[in-house]
Amino acid sequence: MSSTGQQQVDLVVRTIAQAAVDNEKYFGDLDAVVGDGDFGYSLARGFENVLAGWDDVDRTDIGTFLKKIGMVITARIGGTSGPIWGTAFMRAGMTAGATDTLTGEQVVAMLRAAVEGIKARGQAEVGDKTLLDVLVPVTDRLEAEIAAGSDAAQALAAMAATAQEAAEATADMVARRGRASYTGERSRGSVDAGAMGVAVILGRIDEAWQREGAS
Amino acid sequence: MSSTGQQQVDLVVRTIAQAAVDNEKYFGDLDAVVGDGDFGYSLARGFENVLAGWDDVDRTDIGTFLKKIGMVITARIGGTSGPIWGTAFMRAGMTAGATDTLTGEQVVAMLRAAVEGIKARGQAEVGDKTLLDVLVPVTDRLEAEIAAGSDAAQALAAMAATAQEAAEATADMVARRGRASYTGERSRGSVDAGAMGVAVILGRIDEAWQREGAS
Amino acid sequence: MKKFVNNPQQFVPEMLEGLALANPHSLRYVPEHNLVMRADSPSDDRVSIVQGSGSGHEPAHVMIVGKGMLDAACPGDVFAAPPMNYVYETAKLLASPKGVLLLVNNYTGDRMAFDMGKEMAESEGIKVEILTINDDVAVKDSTYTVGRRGVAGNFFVIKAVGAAAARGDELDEVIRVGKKVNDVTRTMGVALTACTPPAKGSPLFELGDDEIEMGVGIHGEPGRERKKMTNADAIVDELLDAVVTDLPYSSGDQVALMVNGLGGTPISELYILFRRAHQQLAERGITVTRSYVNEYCTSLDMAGASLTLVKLDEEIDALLDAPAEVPIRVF
Amino acid sequence: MKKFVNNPQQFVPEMLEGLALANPHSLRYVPEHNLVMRADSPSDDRVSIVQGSGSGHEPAHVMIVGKGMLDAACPGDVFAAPPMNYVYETAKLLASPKGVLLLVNNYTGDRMAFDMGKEMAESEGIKVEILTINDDVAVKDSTYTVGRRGVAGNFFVIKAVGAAAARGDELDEVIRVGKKVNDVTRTMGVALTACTPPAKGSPLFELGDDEIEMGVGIHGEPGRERKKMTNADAIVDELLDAVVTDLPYSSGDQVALMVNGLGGTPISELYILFRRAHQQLAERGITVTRSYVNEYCTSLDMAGASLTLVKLDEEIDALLDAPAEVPIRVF
Ligand SMILES: Nc1ncnc2c1ncn2[C@@H]1O[C@H](COP(=O)(O)OP(=O)(O)O)[C@@H](O)[C@H]1O
Ligand SMILES: Nc1ncnc2c1ncn2[C@@H]1O[C@H](COP(=O)(O)OP(=O)(O)O)[C@@H](O)[C@H]1O
Ligand SMILES: [Mg+2]
Ligand SMILES: [Mg+2]
Ligand SMILES: [Mg+2]
Ligand SMILES: [Mg+2]
Repeated sequence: MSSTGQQQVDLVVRTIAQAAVDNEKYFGDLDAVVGDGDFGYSLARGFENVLAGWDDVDRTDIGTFLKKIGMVITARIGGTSGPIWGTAFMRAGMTAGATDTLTGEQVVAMLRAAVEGIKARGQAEVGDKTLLDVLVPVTDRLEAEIAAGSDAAQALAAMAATAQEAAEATADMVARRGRASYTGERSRGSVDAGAMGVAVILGRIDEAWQREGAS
Repeated sequence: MSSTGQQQVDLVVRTIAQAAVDNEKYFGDLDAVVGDGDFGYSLARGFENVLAGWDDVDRTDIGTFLKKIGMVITARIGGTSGPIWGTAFMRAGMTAGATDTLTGEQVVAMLRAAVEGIKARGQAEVGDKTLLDVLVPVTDRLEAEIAAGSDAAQALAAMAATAQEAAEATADMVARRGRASYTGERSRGSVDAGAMGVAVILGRIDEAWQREGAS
Repeated sequence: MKKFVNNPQQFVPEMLEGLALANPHSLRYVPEHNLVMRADSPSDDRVSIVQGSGSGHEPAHVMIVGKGMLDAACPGDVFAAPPMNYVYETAKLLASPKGVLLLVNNYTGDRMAFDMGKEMAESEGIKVEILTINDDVAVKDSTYTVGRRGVAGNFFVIKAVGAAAARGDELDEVIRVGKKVNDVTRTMGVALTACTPPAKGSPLFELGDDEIEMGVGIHGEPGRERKKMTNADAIVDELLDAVVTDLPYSSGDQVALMVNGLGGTPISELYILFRRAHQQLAERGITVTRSYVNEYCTSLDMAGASLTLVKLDEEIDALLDAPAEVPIRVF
Repeated sequence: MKKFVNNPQQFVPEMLEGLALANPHSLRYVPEHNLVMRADSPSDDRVSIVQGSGSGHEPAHVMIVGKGMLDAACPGDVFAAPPMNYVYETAKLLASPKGVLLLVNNYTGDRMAFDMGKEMAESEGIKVEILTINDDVAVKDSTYTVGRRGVAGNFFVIKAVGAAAARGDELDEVIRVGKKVNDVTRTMGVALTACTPPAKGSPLFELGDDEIEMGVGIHGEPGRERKKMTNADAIVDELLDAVVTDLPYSSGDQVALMVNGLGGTPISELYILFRRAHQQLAERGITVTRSYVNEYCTSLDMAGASLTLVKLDEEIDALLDAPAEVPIRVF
């Protein structure tokens, strides 16, 4: 698997931000089912801020860049998503460190760090019906793809497919964390907003990569 | 025209009361168009009281009886209708006086007195789009029927027909009194609730009379 | 209809019973006459202030009975003036040697009931006067109609006469003060939705999803016109223009500004309206020195609001500033 | 959507701007951090009391900033906890040598933001503590969930800690008082209709014409179950039973009873609920000695209500009785 530079990191983060803005209504509707409907609004307002300050983000190295993005998110996004997503970006950045390129293995380590950060911040585990239920299988899948010798584009396509499946599988779970957990058994039957959000965003990254990632 | 006794007065007043109770919803809907929707409720609650105390009303003579009914109405009916309808009954009773029978001419005089009472109480005139726009033509019609030698049943049937026409004609008028007057030109196009109420009640009196009035 | 109601015919009595239970020391509830009064009224030293009107406008007026405001409220059923008997009994119960002032919003039914009740009370030697309130500019005054309606602005008249009565003013003086406030008070309202009277069980009128009723009455009476829904600022501008130009209020004036919710509009939105009104008044050189943002005179569950302006001078300002103690409170 | 709104994204800032314009002397509005604070806070002699939460619950909490209650409110967007930075900046602005107490309703997002904000403030030497409020009995507490939600009962915690801070109590003592009140406070709510968040523009959930959501959260979260609409008394009985049996409150207890409107329900209906609750408590031998009937903690324009009980002793009663002065007022 070839290595990834700042240009690709830019592509991925900008795609995440744009997907969050574009899906404001959809993500909000997902959260309205057993939550309070603000997931889309929160993400959109926060990532609008990321896009607005895009050119000025410190790009000394990939680690610094991701940490700065994490700080904007934490500062600007309210609700549960601000601390959760902010922590994820900051942990990923800390793990990347002062580097200009990332190997596949490094990306796996960054995702694992993000997952650990979210678990600590949210006191959540896999199976609690949160975005972790997509992030963890997606990271596992990336690891498997690397082991199988896939390139980045192949790995991303596989991850996007895994994410979609995993997000849909949250419909069978009972929420044990976050606002949805108050509804107990009634949370069963609908997908988790955060989990589906991650899957949708991964789909967009996959598309963007196939289009521009190799350049 | 034959004379009318307490039994017939009872029939007429009880029919009025029962019609008011039965038409609560209809009268309310009429008042909701440009008014505040409480005309049916007010009349129904007031005349329920009349029916509840029915057997105990002082029947020393027809005048006393009608005045007592007027007092119950005034005491119990709120809104504009309480004072208006109470006044009408009291004036009619005062005009009837201490008598056991009423001639057609006396009934005309009683209705004229009721009309004058309403005009004074409401500072209203014919043409202001109120119940006066039914009461006055109905009284005129009764006078004409008497002059033409009709009996009570014939007169009542004629009055009911006149009332219906007159009530429908209020749709073309602009309200100048009561709550509907605030809407000015917008009050045109719908019938006045009070006017239609009187027409409906007269229709019920007509029916009741044909059924039981002669007995 | 989804409302917290048991028997719609018991809507008003049950509400008053709840009010009495919540204020056991300060209020007295007289069920026979549908009456709520201060437990310590009447007083020989004070003109008694009574407000009558239909119900459905809560907190007006049963929830503003208390020190410095009303001695009694004499409510009718929902949207129906009280029957004359209630007025008469209220006047008797509140009779004070200094007199009873009956405040009446300008509606035909209310005026009739209070005129008749006053006559009956007077025939028993009770000193009673009536003050009519008519602050609604929505519908142009004309000789053909019964004059302007009384709406949320009556709060200011009540507050002022309540303060005047509390300091022991004579009836004439209390009336002078009340008239003075009424004369400088103007209001206009707008409905976003219709209200649902409990006994009717369905909305009083139909408003399309994109329609509003500009100049609506507090009983759901139609107003100036039905218009397309627009944003908060544009609605404020139209209300304010109607109100400001009516008195008119002009540059250099100091005013009280009230944004009154009609029952179904959350207070967050009322502050959005207040913001614009305050800004627009400043542009006209009119200074808001007293602010009122809450529900004062509602129309059941109607979503909507009204704007009221009161032109202030030192005398009115002091009366509005006087202390009061009423059931509608937060802590 | 028919609401008084301009740009939905400016809903909260415009509301806060209106609030500041209406209270020019007592409040300070800091737009950069979405913050409303007492103009005379912080004070060296007083623990600063801060409440944070999403917006959409007005008058909670921005409209109860004032003497004897909050020194500041730190709101997020509608239904969204404030971002951590707002919390941090608020703690800095309110820093007092006696400390800052952050009151947080028990929701994941709020707790995270306040934990992080607290850590950052502490790293700059500011004395900060957090007190979590969790009065909602609707959903059974279990190790699988994050614990009970904080809802309208937080008014009582705020009032008590506000009074304790006002008389100069130390931070530890203020926290003790707040915990004590939280421990004896229980609430449950019911929705008759869904609320409409301005940014969403449509109802947050669907409720049939004959359905109610029993145990609803103040963000429209589902509760215990969806039921058929019934009359006011039956609804009160169910809410009250859930609340009373939770602590439990028992015969001989003296309590404060709050009937809190959720935003779209008129106060007339709230008194109908209060009446029944008061009567039913009396049947259980529980005496209501303090009554609260109004909107305290709403869910935008949702029609519905919640019932809260607080078990009183002399200490709590005195704290609830202390004076206060806040923007949400009638005169
Ligand atoms: N404790 C938690 N740990 C991790 N993720 C969580 C937790 N609670 C909620 N989430 C995720 O956050 C999403 C909701 O985000 P958001 O709407 O911003 O939160 P809020 O409930 O504060 O409105 C959920 O769908 C879930 O994926
Ligand atoms: N000033 C008046 N004089 C005579 N009749 C009137 C007057 N005002 C209204 N009415 C009659 O009363 C009817 C409305 O009665 P009601 O609903 O009880 O009054 P309110 O407007 O007080 O709710 C009107 O339809 C009209 O026929
Ligand atoms: Mg959410
Ligand atoms: Mg009417
Ligand atoms: Mg009426
Ligand atoms: Mg939220």
